Amino acid sequence: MTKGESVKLIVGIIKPFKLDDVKEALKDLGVQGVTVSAVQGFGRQRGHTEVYRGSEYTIDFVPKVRIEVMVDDADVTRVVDRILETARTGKIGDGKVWVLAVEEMWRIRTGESGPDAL
Amino acid sequence: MTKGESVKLIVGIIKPFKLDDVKEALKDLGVQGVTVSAVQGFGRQRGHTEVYRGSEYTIDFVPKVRIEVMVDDADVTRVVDRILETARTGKIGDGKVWVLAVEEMWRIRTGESGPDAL
Amino acid sequence: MTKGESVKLIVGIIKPFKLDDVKEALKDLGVQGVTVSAVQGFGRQRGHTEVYRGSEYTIDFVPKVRIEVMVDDADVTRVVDRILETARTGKIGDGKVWVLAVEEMWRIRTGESGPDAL
Amino acid sequence: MKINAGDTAWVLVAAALVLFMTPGLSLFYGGMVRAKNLLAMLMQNFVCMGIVTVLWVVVGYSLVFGRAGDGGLLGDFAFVGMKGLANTSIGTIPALAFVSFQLTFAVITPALITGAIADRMRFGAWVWFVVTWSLLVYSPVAHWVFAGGWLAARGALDFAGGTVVHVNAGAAALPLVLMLGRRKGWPHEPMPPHSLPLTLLGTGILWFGWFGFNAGSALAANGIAAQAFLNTFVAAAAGMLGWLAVERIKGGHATTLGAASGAVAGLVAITPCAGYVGGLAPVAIGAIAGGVCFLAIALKFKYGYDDALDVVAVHLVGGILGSILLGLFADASVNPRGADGVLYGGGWGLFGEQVLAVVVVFVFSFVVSGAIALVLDRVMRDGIRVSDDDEAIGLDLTMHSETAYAHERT
Amino acid sequence: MKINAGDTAWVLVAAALVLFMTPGLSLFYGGMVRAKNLLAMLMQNFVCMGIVTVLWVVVGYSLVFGRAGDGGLLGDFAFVGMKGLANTSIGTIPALAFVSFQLTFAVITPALITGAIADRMRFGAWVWFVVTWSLLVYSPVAHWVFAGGWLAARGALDFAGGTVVHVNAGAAALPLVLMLGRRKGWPHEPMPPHSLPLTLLGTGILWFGWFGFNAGSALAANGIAAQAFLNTFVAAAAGMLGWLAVERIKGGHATTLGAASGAVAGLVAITPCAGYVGGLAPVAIGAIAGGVCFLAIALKFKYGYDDALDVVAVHLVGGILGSILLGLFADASVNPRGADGVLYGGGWGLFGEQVLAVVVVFVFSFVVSGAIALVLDRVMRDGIRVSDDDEAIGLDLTMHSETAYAHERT
Amino acid sequence: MKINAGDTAWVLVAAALVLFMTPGLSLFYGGMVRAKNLLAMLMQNFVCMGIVTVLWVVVGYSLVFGRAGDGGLLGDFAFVGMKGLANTSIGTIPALAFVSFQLTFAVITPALITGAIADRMRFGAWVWFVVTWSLLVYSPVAHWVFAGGWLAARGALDFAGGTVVHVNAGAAALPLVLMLGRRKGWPHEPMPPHSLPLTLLGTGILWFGWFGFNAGSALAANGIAAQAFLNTFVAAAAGMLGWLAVERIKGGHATTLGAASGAVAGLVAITPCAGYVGGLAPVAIGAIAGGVCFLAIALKFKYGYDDALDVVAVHLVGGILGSILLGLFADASVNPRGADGVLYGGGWGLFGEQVLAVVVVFVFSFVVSGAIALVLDRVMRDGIRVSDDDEAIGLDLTMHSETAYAHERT
Ligand SMILES: Nc1ncnc2c1ncn2[C@@H]1O[C@H](COP(=O)(O)OP(=O)(O)O)[C@@H](O)[C@H]1O
Ligand SMILES: Nc1ncnc2c1ncn2[C@@H]1O[C@H](COP(=O)(O)OP(=O)(O)O)[C@@H](O)[C@H]1O
Ligand SMILES: Nc1ncnc2c1ncn2[C@@H]1O[C@H](COP(=O)(O)OP(=O)(O)O)[C@@H](O)[C@H]1O
Repeated sequence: MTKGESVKLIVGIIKPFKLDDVKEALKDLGVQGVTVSAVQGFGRQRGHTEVYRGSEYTIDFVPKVRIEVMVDDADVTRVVDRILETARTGKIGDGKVWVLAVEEMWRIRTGESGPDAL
Repeated sequence: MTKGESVKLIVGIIKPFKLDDVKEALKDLGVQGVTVSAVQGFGRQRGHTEVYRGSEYTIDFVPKVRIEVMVDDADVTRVVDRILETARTGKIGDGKVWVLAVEEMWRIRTGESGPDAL
Repeated sequence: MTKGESVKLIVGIIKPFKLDDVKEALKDLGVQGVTVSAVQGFGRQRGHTEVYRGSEYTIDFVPKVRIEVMVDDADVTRVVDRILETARTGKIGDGKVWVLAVEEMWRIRTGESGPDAL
Repeated sequence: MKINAGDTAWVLVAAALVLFMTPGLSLFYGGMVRAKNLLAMLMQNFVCMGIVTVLWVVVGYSLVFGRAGDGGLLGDFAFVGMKGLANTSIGTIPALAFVSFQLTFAVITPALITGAIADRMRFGAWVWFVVTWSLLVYSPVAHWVFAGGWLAARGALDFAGGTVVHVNAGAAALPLVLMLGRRKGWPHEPMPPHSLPLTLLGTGILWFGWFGFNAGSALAANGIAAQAFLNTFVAAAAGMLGWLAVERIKGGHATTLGAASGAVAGLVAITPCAGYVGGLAPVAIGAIAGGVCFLAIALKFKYGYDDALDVVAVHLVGGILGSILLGLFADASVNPRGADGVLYGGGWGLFGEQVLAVVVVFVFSFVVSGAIALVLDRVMRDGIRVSDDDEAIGLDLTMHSETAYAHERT
Repeated sequence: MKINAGDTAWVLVAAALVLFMTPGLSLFYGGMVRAKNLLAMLMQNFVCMGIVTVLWVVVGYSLVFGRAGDGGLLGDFAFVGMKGLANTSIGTIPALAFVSFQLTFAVITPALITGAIADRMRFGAWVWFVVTWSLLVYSPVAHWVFAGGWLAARGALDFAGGTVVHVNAGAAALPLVLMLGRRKGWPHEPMPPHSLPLTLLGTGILWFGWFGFNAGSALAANGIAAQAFLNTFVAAAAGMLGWLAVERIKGGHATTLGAASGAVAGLVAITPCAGYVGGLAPVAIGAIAGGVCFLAIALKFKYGYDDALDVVAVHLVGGILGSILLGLFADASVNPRGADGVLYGGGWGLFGEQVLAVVVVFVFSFVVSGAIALVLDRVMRDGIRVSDDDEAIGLDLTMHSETAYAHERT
Repeated sequence: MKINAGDTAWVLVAAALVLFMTPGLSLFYGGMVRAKNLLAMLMQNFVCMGIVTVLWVVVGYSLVFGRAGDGGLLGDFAFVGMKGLANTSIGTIPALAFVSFQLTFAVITPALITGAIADRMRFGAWVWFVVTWSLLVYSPVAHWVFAGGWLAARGALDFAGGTVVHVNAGAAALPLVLMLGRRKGWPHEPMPPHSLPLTLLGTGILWFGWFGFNAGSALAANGIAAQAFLNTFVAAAAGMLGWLAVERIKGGHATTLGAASGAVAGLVAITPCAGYVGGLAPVAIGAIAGGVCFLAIALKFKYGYDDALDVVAVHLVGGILGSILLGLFADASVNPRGADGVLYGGGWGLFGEQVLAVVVVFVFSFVVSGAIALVLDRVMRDGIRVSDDDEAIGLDLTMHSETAYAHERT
């Protein structure tokens, strides 16, 4: 990966079964790390219906995975494109990606900061 | 919802049993999506005590729900106000809401970016 | 804690068993609250291998804890330093800390905003 | 009569099997509640194993089986503290084997009620309810039917507790449900089962234990026991298929919870009949119970009472069905101590007695249980229902200071 | 013969124990699948308890045990609807106790197959498969071996179902697996067990129930039952140790799932032998089964069939092993109704019959089961396999509209 | 003596019930540990079912029951490999039924220890500990008490294992706990149970199985068995109530874990007494045990030993209590093979023997168990305790390469 001035945080909400593909794609790109969590999404994609002793009820939320990737400023486009590509199924509910500016960052182990901390 | 220039990320930490109300309120406002996760909060609100074979121990963390809502710049106030309103019980531990600037965002399914991606 | 103009969001990814130490350290510093969630990390630290009826498979992700702390601008350095200090084991996988600018924040219970909402 | 080791072995095993049903029941119910109320549900059941057992050896057994065969209303104090029972026999088994076997019924009957009152009754109130109910409701009803009391003397049949256990528990659940009121959020807010595997495990244990419940009620390891065993087996199966069929037709899906519930409905309905019917009767009884109990769930929505886990639809309705269907299907050629029902040329006599027994037990249990609940609600400082806050937080934490699941981070 | 209460008590208990094995099996398997397919697994097992039971009293029992001892191919309709069985006896026990005991075997045999087809068979297709298979495969095979049909008449021994249950189920699993095809992602994507505690609980229930399975097959509470009981106990233990030893040597770790699997492998292998071997033979049989079944798992990777939870490696291979090892270890001094195997001076006669029985049951079950699956796949609108989308979402939601776990937020 | 089918049926069932207790125990304990150590706990228990069983038929049974009734110190090698036992009887049951029943005690006794050493003992070290302990500690102690060895000959009573099982296991736990040292973080860091439903399920299984444990020890289906059955039932109940009462008074809450623990404490204490006391004695014994065992938990905090799941407080203290209370409550009119305790006019003779038996078993087990642990710690390359890193990661992953729960995302 390139070495720029500052660090950006890319956040993606994706379909859970795409996680492995996205992770492998990011590895291939040389991204050093990813942080992942299980979330529930609500959006255009409908939830599902369950039945409980004759009563139907709707579960509005759909399980999604949230990924956070810190990257060097210079790599943002490449990384975002790759996520957009690998996480896409073309069906409703594929999710979102967004980028936030990071003011400063550190690696806990060494105390390094800025892009060196990646 | 209105269509502005840029996108903001509203994050809220709320009481879990308020989630449904907040979700419905946001739906009513025309918000297109929400991402939710289960978190543990620590703050002014005290945790609770559990008993295990005669020993008491304190659980400091209180279950909370974290919501993320991406909205058009122009809608931030309306959405935040609505969250503040519906999530409020008036008792300690109601939580926080904050707004972050989003540099760019995309819809994975279509590749659209900016407010169109909402 | 001091009272400045604006609020920053400090995010940390740490080793789960360090959570208690970090929480206590932040309490000592006078930080009013923390929000915590369970996440999975992927990075330099290797995952582990499991065995299932004679087949080995690798679990890439390592359990981590994500903490979010909102602090007054003026306190960022002190808080970050303290997190870096208490979360460090010196071994690979200690995690990251980063700081984001918060545009505005509110306390739900009272509607207060800005550093007063902390 | 001389003690028969085979009969004794069977009744002891049956007692163990029925005792095991109460933990099974607690899991069956526990899987259906929300995780925050799981321990409270388990506890309400386990505490029956504690309270009723001690009461039983002190006085309960005597209240039921004192003056057995008197055609009367209640036992006496002849056997208080197990006086004079050691080393004696009842039929071909030791008296204490009989005491243990009957005790398991006394334990599980109030435990059945917990499904109705889930998620909102104070633990202390439940404890006192069990104590009182055991003495004031279970003891007389069991005397009437199991100990040769007045209903048995009239000719009502109840092989293993259709009236004493199921109608009785179901009828007691109703006033409690009405007095406690609805769970916050019911019926508009969905309260789905938090762990169906627990419920299925509970179903397996219940089915397993029910063999002891029904076939053990023969009090001997003989042909009647074998008949009761097979009937139990078949009715559970037919109940499952009956429920699934109706569920599938009405809602489009055959659910796992439906399979479990249907099996239990079949088991409930066969309980009074187990040693008195034969051939394919258990197929009919089980299938009818499975279908009807499923449909009976609609009642609570119609009438607006929050019978949380459908004790009324399954135990009350199933118990009534079984008790009354026995008036049709009873076959004296299967068991000479039984009688012939309508379909076997016995006329409507038995049927009438069955209806009478059901009505009497229903009314008595409903009224006295309601009265007990009313008194407790007055007498106890905080009443019988938990506070709104406690209900929102969950009973596990607020009643027992515990959390069911703590799959930790580290 | 007069009914013996002790024998009756034992067979009734044994029947209850074996019935309990099916829920146990569902948990054993259920723990190994992914959480999204758990309920579907439980349901495939529980529904066997529903379907096979009703079929059995209607016609299945008669198809197996009609014309018992005829040395022939199939029973008749003599006992349809349990005709003429009430209040009669078989040996020293009530006929209906025998009916119930045998029923439990008929229930669990198809249930064993569910481990192979996990995660991808449509529920409706499974229901029809069970109905058909029960009648067309289980009934004849059980007649040949358990009801004095032609294999038994030739001298093949099978104390409790090595061929009828395990080879039979394992052989049926194979064509189903081949026709269903692999689960999406198999074998490159790991599909680890979602809850090993469930699997261990299931193992405990299976071990417990297997005492009824094997020792109950003596149909009396006598020395043979005691021998079968102890052999079962020991073979399970030796199977566990055998599996763990080989696993440890080959892979460096002794796993919990290995302990569970090894115990089951030992139990499978001792099944045909239980009442015919003595001394330390169960140690040998169990240990061999534990080690060999572990190694047999490699076959599915080698030949590329997705036998999801290793029904072939454990039940087919274990069943074959046990049936054939009986040809070596059988000891007529333990049980005069048995025979002497090669190691006890009986020559190769028994061994040959055992091999023949295994081959015949394997071929018959494989062919007919495959044919049934083929026909169902044609006849049923959506075939026997779920759609790709349904598989990805999981069978719990798509087949049953349910979710196994809902540990909620509040 | 001629084999009695009823007695045989009962002892076989009892053996199955007791075997089932070990998986039950593993769940009881497993629910209380943290999720990362669950499988290791289950495995430590299951492996006892493997190891002890094979050892038992090879040599263990002979070491215990060889030279039975000799008033001596240890058996011999007469029954090695089950030599000469097939088709013989002991009392009214087949010898092999007795072998199986006694085996289940030999299995569960070391398994009880696992609760004390939870979360930090290497699996390999545990395996070797079980092998050695079974031969060097269990065999002699069981001979002394169960096989007419010197303690029995002096007149000490132990109906079902108060000394042999509970004092023995509790006394063995203590030196292990001392040598292993505390779990990292104990006692300041809370280590709450990860799944109380598992613990409650385990409690249900234990209670169920304990009927076999105690009432099976009558070795016949007779009045003594019935008395032991009822006593077991009642003491469990009273233990629950006793524990809950003291817990409630001292801490303000009646917990689910308290109900479970109290029931187990009552069961432990009634074990030596089960067939020797009557009337309301089990209420007293159970309630005392419940209260005292709860209070005994404080000892580990006072003296700083990390008995993780309170094996000392429940099994050692409960076992001592039961054995000694028998000196007060024994009633020869209940069982002529018993004796009269202090309260029944028998004077202090029995009481003295009970105290002696407790002291002897405690000292012997403590010393020899400690010596075994010491030797293992020296001899084994990595000692008996896991490394700090392995402890932090959890034993499931580091000992067995497995994870208990994998409720996946998809
Ligand atoms: N405005 C939003 N704010 C936060 N998260 C959103 C928003 N809109 C969608 N999401 C997240 O993205 C997921 C997919 O969105 P959805 O509208 O269903 O489909 P698509 O992105 O294909 O239009 C949602 O489940 C939710 O987690
Ligand atoms: N400074 C903070 N940083 C991050 N999260 C916070 C902060 N303060 C509070 N929170 C979150 O908000 C929740 C509620 O805060 P608390 O102080 O208990 O009550 P209130 O917001 O009503 O004053 C906490 O549980 C925590 O999740
Ligand atoms: N680029 C990144 N973006 C997001 N999270 C990261 C990134 N790199 C590391 N992480 C998080 O930090 C954790 C520790 O990182 P790792 O590379 O293993 O060790 P270290 O921080 O000591 O170099 C990871 O498990 C992951 O959760």
